[in-house]
Amino acid sequence: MSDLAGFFAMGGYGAFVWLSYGVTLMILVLVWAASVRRLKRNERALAEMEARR
Amino acid sequence: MSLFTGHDLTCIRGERRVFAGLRFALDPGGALLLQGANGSGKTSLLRLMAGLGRPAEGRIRWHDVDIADDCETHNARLHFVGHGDTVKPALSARENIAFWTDLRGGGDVEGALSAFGLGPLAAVPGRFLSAGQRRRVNLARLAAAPAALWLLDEPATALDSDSVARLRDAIARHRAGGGSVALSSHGGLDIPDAVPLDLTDFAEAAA
Amino acid sequence: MKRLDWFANPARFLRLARAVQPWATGIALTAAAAGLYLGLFASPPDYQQGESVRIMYVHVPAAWMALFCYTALAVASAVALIWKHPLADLAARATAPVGAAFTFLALLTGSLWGKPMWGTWWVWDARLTSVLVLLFLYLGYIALNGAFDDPARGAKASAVLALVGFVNVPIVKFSVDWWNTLHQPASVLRAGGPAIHESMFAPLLLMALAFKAYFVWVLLIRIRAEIAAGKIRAARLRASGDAAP
Amino acid sequence: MNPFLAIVRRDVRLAFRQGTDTLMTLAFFVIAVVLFPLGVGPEPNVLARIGGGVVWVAALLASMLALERLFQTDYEDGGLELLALAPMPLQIVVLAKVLAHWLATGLPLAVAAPVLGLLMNTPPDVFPVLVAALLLGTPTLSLIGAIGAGLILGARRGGVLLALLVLPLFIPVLVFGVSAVEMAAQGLSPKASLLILGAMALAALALGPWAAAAAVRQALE
Repeated sequence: MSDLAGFFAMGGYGAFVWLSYGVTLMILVLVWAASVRRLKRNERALAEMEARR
Repeated sequence: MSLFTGHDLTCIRGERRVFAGLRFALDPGGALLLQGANGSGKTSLLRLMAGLGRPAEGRIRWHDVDIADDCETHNARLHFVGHGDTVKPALSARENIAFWTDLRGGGDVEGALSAFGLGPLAAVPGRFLSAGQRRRVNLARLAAAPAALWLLDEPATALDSDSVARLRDAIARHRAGGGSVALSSHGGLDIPDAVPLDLTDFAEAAA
Repeated sequence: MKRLDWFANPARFLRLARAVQPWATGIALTAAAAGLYLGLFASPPDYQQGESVRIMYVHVPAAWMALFCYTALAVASAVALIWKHPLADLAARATAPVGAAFTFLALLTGSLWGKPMWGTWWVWDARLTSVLVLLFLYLGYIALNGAFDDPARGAKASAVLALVGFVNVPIVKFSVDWWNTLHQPASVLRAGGPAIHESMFAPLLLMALAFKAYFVWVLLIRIRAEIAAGKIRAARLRASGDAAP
Repeated sequence: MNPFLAIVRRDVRLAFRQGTDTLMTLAFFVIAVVLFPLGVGPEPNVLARIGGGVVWVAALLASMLALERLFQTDYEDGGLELLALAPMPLQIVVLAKVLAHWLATGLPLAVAAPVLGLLMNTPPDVFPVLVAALLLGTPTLSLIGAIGAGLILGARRGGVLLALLVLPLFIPVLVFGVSAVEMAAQGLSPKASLLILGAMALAALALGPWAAAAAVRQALE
């Protein structure tokens, strides 16, 4: 893999290829992050409720 | 063994257990008066008796046959009066009653109209009737077509004293003919020798 | 198994989730790494499309997942309606957004792949159109599921919709294919995509495995979040104690 | 009076006595079609080219308008409970209501379609196929629509939600409805498309009431 630039160019289709992989990664990470945030928020609220009872 | 029975019934309404372990028994000519605060499940129990949904636990039987096993026969033997008055504004009082009677294969519409004093209002469209009058039209269909079991959810609301008397007579006639009735009521409608069923007794079991 | 007391101790499920979670995460990450390496570095470009074919390693697995998740949604809905088990309701509610995300990804990467291949961002190709309809089925499910105050009502209504939708998916697919052949100008490059060269097969399967493991991973997180939300609702109801009759 | 006919008669009478259902559906149908020449331009052969599709899409949207109130008014005034408690299967009750809905909306759409065909400059010899396709397609729309109408009972913003739920399921009817008209326009035989439309109508007749009854029952629980 001598010329790194050639690799990124992807034979002229670089924009499309990297955009596809980039957006896929971004959306999958977003869905995962939203799910984890929701879990943490609910479990914290549950813990508070249990502590109060 | 009574005619219409319920065994350790549990009802869940909107993710909340309303009552648990509830039992009831009703014989021909009998009357069951549901009592309890708002939210104690009176409406829910009447709907379960009608078969509008299944109890979370327990069974309701008619002659030892679970009512869920054959809904259509159970529907054919009951009249249900809920909160809504089921009167269509565009149809006259007579047409409203005639429709519900046709659903049960015909009946005495004129007799029902007179039983609830609706003679003069027969041709009046629903949109001109008052709440009390619409309630009487809704109740009149009970008298039009015979049914063994009446399930009435606060039938006396919005009724004037004269109409309450007519309702009481209709219920008495129904029971005299061997029919049974289960109803919830906030006073104003005294039913002779009705068996009270206080739902709050079964609320603690639910907590 | 009643909805209420199940929330009291969903211990069995939580134990299972804790056991499976690390495996799902591990498989997802390693399979993705291997798939990306093979897909981006070690496999040859396509003789016709050149490097742009590499988009296939994300597009095709995403499209597979879109259909897989809808099938999982329909199965969970059927179990929820028939056996009335609350876990099935939660699984269905948790699956829908993930499935919708994969469907959206399939459409997006399909469009990004279509631009170099056909010169336009969107082609009314039979498969892309069917995936677009599938996205609307997902959105319909999610909207109906959340349109009720009582979550149990939303779950039941959307379960019926999922089953009705599932029965209609093949019919819609058939009608879109017919419509496509009806209006298909013969000259356009056959949209079947490149013949799969066996060296391309490995990255494709690895990415598909990575997506499935990712699905299990996120699904477990979302179900645990739903369980916590259920417990909060149950506790709040008990505390208030005077809900509507 | 047989109970099934009693429901059909009452609902048809309600639809015409309140006068809104049919008139509103037809008015929307006409307006929706009239918008296209205003948007696309009056160029006759362009309009002729897209005529079949425009009339079908407008008919599909129009038949969906009155769907929302198929069960809604009965649900609100407590009548739906009594219908569910009628001594007959709920599927038959749903079928009766769908038949009444079709008589009040689907049928008038099919009858009015040729007039709109003229607006879109479609050749008159296509009209019989257009009406036949609509007569075969609109029952399926009512049957599938009834499932959606049952599902949105008690939901917030039911109207918009109904469109999102049922429109994807209407696509097969649209595709084969339009293909029948276009085949006829090209002088080919529309038999294949009409047969498929008929098959879909029979399938919807078998599955629709059953699924809609399930939707209504879970709404009444």
